[in-house]
Amino acid sequence: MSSYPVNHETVREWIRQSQSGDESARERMVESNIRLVWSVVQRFQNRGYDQDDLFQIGAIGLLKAVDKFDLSYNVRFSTYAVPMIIGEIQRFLRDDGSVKVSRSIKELAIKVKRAKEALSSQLGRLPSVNEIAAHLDVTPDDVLLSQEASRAPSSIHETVYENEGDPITLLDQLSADNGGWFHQIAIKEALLTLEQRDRKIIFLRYYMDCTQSEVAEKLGISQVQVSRIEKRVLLSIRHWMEEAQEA
Amino acid sequence: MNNSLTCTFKSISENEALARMIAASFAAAYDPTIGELSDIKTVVSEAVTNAIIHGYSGAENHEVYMKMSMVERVLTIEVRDSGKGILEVEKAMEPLYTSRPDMERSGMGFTIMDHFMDGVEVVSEPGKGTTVTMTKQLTSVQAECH
Amino acid sequence: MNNSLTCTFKSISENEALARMIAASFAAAYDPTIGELSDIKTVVSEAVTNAIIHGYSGAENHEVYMKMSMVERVLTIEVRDSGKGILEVEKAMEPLYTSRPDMERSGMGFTIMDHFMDGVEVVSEPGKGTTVTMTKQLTSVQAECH
Amino acid sequence: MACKVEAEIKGNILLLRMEGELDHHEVESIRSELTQLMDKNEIKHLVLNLSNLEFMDSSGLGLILGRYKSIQKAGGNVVLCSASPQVKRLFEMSGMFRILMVELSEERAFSRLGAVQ
Ligand SMILES: Nc1ncnc2c1ncn2[C@@H]1O[C@H](COP(=O)(O)OP(=O)(O)OP(=O)(O)O)[C@@H](O)[C@H]1O
Ligand SMILES: Nc1ncnc2c1ncn2[C@@H]1O[C@H](COP(=O)(O)OP(=O)(O)OP(=O)(O)O)[C@@H](O)[C@H]1O
Ligand SMILES: [Mg+2]
Ligand SMILES: [Mg+2]
Repeated sequence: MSSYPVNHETVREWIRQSQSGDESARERMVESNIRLVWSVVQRFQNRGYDQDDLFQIGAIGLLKAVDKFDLSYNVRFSTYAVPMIIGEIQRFLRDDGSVKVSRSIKELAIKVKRAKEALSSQLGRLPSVNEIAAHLDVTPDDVLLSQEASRAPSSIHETVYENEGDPITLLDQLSADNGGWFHQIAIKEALLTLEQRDRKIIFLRYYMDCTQSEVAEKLGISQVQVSRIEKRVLLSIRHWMEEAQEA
Repeated sequence: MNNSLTCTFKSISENEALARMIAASFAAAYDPTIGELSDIKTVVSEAVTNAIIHGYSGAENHEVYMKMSMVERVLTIEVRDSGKGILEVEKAMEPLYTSRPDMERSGMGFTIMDHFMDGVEVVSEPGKGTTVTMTKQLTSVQAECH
Repeated sequence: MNNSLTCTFKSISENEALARMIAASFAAAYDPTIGELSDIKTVVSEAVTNAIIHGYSGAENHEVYMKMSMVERVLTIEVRDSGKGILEVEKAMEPLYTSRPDMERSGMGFTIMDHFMDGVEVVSEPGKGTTVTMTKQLTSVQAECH
Repeated sequence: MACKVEAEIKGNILLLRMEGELDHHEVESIRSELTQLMDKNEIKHLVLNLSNLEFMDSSGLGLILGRYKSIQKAGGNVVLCSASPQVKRLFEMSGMFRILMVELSEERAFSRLGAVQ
C-alpha cells in the first residue's frame, strides 16, 4: 500500500493542481490517502459487504473531497475528507440498511436452524455456535442474534386473577391418576433395581412426601447429597423405564 | 481465558429475553455446543422470571442483578433480586411446588435449573430478597470427539 | 416501553465483542433497522476498545462499565473506565488524532462515534478516567412503511 | 425472537403452530387470546405443532398445562405432533408426556382425534 505522510503545503498544492484539471495530481491525492480510506472502511466491517467494494465507494468520497475542498479555509484536508468518505459509504449502505432487523434476522434464523440439523447429523453431536457460524459464513454474533432478537412488543394484556388460600400443586390440579412423574406401577418395579439407600431416599421423597432436608436428617447426610443422589436415581429410573418400554 | 460480567436491569418481563441473550453471548466466547447454550438460556430464563414474578410480584420498577463468571470452563451464574424472599427454600425447590397456580405456573423452575446445571444454590431471606447461584462445567469441543 | 441496563466487565479484548452483543441485544427489542444496529455495535466497539487500550493501556485486571437506556426510542449508551483519562479531549476527538500510532491506531474512533450517533459527549479527568456518552434516536416503526 | 402463534380451527379441533420463543413475557399475552379463541369456538381438542418453537421454559409448560386442564374438563385431548429436542426435554422432565398424546404429523393428529370424537 503506497501511503506516506505528505506535508500540508504539498497537499494544498496537489489539490490546487487537481482542481484545475491535473489528473496526475488527483491520482497522487488518492494514493497518499489510501490509508485514510481504509481506516474508514474498516469501521463498516461485518455489514455483509466486500471490503474492496466499500473501498471503491470510499475512494469516490475522497475524490469528491478533493474536488470540493475550499482552499481558502484553513482546515486540514483530512478533517474535511473523513466525513465525505463516511458519508459516501453511508449513502451507499442506506437502502439496504433500512431493512428492519426483525426481517433479516428471521431469514438468518431459518438458515441457522437448517445448519443446526445438517451439522448435527454430520458430526453426530450438536454443533457449536462457531461451527454453525463457519458453516454459514456469518459471524458467531449473528448466529446468536438470530436465535433471539427483535422482540416485538406484545399486544394484548391479560388480567391476573389473585387466588386466596393455600397454594395448590399441579399434582392436585391434574385430576385422574397422576401421582408424580412416574407411573406408580412402573416405578415400583424400577425401585427394585436400586441400591438400598437410594431406594430409601426415593421412598421417603415420593411416597412419604418428605422434603430433601427431612430425608437428609433421617439418613444422616446433607441435603445437597440427597439432592445429588435423587437426581442420579431419577435419571437411572428414567433410563430403566425407557428400556422397559422399548422391550 | 477467564472472564466475568455483572449486569443490572429493570424487572420487566421483556428483560427475560435480554438476560438470556446476555448469558448466551457471555458463554458463546467459550464455544459451547448449541445444547449447552440452550440449557444456559433456559436456566437464566427460569431464574430471572422467578425474580420478576415472585420476587417483585410483577412490579416493574425494581432491579434484577445477574453475574456471570467463567473460570476454567466452569460457568457460574448468579441471579439476585431484592424482593420478597422465600420462606421455605426447601419446599420451593420441590418439583411441582408453586405458590402461584393462579398464574398458571407449573412449579418446575427450580427443577429445571437443577437438571440443566451441575449445581444450584438458593439463598433467600424473607423481605430481603433471593440469590440463586448455578454452576455448570462446559464440555470442551475436543474432549467430545476422542 | 422504556428500559435500562448497566453492566460491568473485565478489560480484556474479548469483551469488545461481548459489549457489542449486549448492546445489540438491548437495542434489538426496539426493532431497529440493520443499519442502526450496525452503527450501535460499531460505536460500542470503538468506545470499549478505547477504554481497554487507552484508558487501561491494555492491562486486563480492570473494569469497564457500560450503561444503556432507551427512552421514547432515544438510545443512550454510556461507556466508562477508571483509567488514565484524556488530557485534551478536544484534540483527542479530532479526526485522525491518535496518541498510539505505534499500535497502528488510525485516530478514527471518536470521528466514527460522532458520525454514527446523534450526539457524543466525552468527560474525562486525567488519572481518574473517561466517560463517553452517546445518544441516537431510532427511527420509528411507522416511518418506514409510508 | 417473539413468539408467533398460528391458529387453525377444524370443527372442534384447534391447531396451534408456535414459532420463536415462548417465555413468561410472551405467555402473558398469548394466554388471554388463546382462552378467548377456545371459548368462542367451543374447542374440544388441541393439536400442538411446536417444530418451530426455538425456546421454551416453564412458562410455556404452564400455558400448555392450563389449556390441558380446560380441554380435559371438556373431555378432549391435547396432541403434540412435533417439538424440538429442547422442548421435548422439558416435557419429559415435567411428566407432560403422560398427559399429552403424541403423533408424528398434524394429519395423523387430526385423524386420531377424529376417531376419538
Ligand atoms: N426470586 C424469588 N423470590 C420469591 N419467591 C420465589 C423466587 N423464586 C422462586 N420462588 C418461590 O419458589 C416457588 C417455586 O419456584 P419454581 O420456579 O420452581 O416454580 P414457579 O415459578 O412457581 O413455576 P414455574 O417456574 O414452573 O413457572 C415459586 O412458586 C415461588 O413461591
Ligand atoms: N478511554 C480513553 N482513555 C484514555 N484515552 C483515550 C480514551 N479514549 C480515547 N482516548 C485518547 O483519544 C485518542 C483518540 O481516540 P480515537 O478512538 O479517536 O482514536 P484511536 O483510538 O487512537 O484510534 P482508532 O480508534 O482509530 O483505532 C486516543 O488515541 C487516546 O489518546
Ligand atoms: Mg419459576
Ligand atoms: Mg479508538
